[in-house]
Amino acid sequence: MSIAAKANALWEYANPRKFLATSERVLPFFWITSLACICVGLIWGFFFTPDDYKQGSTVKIIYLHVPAALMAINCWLMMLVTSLVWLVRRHHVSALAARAAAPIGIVMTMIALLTGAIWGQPMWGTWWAWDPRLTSFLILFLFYLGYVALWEAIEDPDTAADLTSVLCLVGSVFAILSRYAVNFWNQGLHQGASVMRAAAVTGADTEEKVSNVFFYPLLICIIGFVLLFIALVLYRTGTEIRARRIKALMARERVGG
Amino acid sequence: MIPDLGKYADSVLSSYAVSVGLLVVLVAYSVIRGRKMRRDMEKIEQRMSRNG
Amino acid sequence: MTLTVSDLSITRGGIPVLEGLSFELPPGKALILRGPNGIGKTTLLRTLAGLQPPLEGTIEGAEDQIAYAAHSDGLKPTLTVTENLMFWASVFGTSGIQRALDTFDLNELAERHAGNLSAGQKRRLGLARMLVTGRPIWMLDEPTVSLDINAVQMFADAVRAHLGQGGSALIATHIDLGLDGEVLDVGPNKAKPKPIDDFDGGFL
Amino acid sequence: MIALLLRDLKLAFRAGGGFGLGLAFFLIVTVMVPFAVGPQSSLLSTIAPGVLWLGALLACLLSLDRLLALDWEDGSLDLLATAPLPLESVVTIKALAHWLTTGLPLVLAAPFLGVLLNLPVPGFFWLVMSLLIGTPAMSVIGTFGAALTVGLKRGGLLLSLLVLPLYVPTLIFGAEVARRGATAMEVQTPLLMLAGITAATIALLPFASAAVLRINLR
Repeated sequence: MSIAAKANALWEYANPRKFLATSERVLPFFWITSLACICVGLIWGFFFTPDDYKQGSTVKIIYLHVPAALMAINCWLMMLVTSLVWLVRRHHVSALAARAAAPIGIVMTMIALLTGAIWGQPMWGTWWAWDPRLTSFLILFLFYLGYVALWEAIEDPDTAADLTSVLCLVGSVFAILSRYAVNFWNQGLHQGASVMRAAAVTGADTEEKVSNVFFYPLLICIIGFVLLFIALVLYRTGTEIRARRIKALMARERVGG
Repeated sequence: MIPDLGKYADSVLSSYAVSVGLLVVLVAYSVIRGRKMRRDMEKIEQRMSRNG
Repeated sequence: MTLTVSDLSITRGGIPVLEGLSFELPPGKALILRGPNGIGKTTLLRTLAGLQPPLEGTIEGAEDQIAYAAHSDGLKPTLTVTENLMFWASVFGTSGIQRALDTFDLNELAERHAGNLSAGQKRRLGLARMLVTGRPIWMLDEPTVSLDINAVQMFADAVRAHLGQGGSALIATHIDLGLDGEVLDVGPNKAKPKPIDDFDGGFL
Repeated sequence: MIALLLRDLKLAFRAGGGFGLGLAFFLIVTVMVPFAVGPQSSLLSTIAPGVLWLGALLACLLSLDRLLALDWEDGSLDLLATAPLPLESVVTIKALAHWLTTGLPLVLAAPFLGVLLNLPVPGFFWLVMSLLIGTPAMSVIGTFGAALTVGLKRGGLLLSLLVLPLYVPTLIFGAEVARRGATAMEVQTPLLMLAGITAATIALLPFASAAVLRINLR
């Protein structure tokens, strides 16, 4: 199959029925693998990794903090992409997937913020500091809240999909602006995002590296969170599709179809 | 079995508790709502196909 | 300019309400829309006015020709009659409101604030607003709500005068206004529900 | 376009237009601050730039839900949307009218309130300057929020929830300019950023506002 044909085949899943049937088939795989990865990663990290020489046992928090933070951002990115797809191609499933993802993003952001605060208490001596990265996540959290609130407030589902999609686009631009503004406003005391740099993995950069001992369980946790996110999005999108159909059927019953 | 977490035991354990708790709540809420929607949809589909 | 609608289907809230609607509205004629409540008369008018896209079908001769008014008049109570009309005249790029004031017998009220007018006077002002847009096709949604018999008569006369000058009107109403034109009952065009077990993008 | 602007200004100034409401709110918030934090003039002069910026922002927010709602309720927006005027211009004019009736008075009132909060002398110029550059962005962003929530019965609280995160960059850079100005530090960088954000929002956001308004008018 050519790439174009594959891309075309992908759009077929935009049909709600097809989406429901397919997601039903693949969901068990994602539930099980995500559960397995998160269990393995967390158990490995919690029981079988040494303490950090500087941070002591609090280093174990990164197995939750880092994957949650990554997913908090990636979830917004996914919502941005699906919103664009909805605005351009008018596939209902896409808009509903964005709606389904938002509460997951809220929970991920909350985990990242809470574990960060719990970690910051012994490390920085304070629960909360207006560090740029923490502040950015707090702002992201507000964006999520506004997005979900707008979905809930609007009666007509298509209007809601349109308006939230535009909000997601505009919000993304302002979220990036806020990130720069916050960086400018306070230089911060947060560690760099050391996991994502190749140098950190190879250990070439000794300053802020996450050493291999911590890296592999962390990687498994990240994979687990990604799989859990996919499973939740698929499942919740199915729920939204059904909710939407119930609404449509009820509307039709009212007009006396 | 629990490894020695030293003086940071509270921090580590509460982090894990909070995170796992939130994840469980999210999954449970999703599943409960999903089940309900599935039921409701079947109900209304049956009702409507009976009534035409 | 004749308004031609062919095979039009429209939706409300994502659900098809009317389908296969075709009609013509030539200059000098009125078309009265009839049909039970909730069938989609308002949706039809809004679609024709270009406020929402049709599901299927074509609308010709509507572009920049239509003045649309819902039950609300778009009048500002704190502005005078003249100010209200002048505003719409300049937004629509037409010159002068004198003709509108004359047609609707508003000269004596010209300096009154719109908030101090009676319901009938307000309705006349609302129609004068339609006139100053300079648009030939009026789309009126239940225009006689809250009018007494005299005011209804005045309204009908006003529409008749508009038709006499080569304009046309599409009116959703249940009252017989005695206008020169046809009645279009949209009842038969009610969208037929599709079978519910084969749902697609519309979730129906 | 001029006609729309003039009409909106007239409506704002006549009885019931709500002109001056934002200004009164700004005054009250500023007066309340010393009651909350204590009367020490050194503390007040430290927080004055930030408090004044926040007060102006909230006063601006307060008047947003009337920005489009009145025209929505009486059907003016329907007719405006079918008028030869593009909706992008309509929302830009609306934002301009909002700025002239809310933003500009706040800018002019800010120095007097600065006196109440013991704002250091070099701060006055930069406070006015930063507000002058920043408030137009707040009106334009607010118009976007108002367009998003225009069809909703109780959109006021939602409007705040949607608009406040969008105000963050403007607030950060604007208050930074005022703060640095008050302590006689270099203000060029945040000032440029503030001006850049304002220019970009004025140039681009009306398209989003118009798109959103079109969706809401369907």
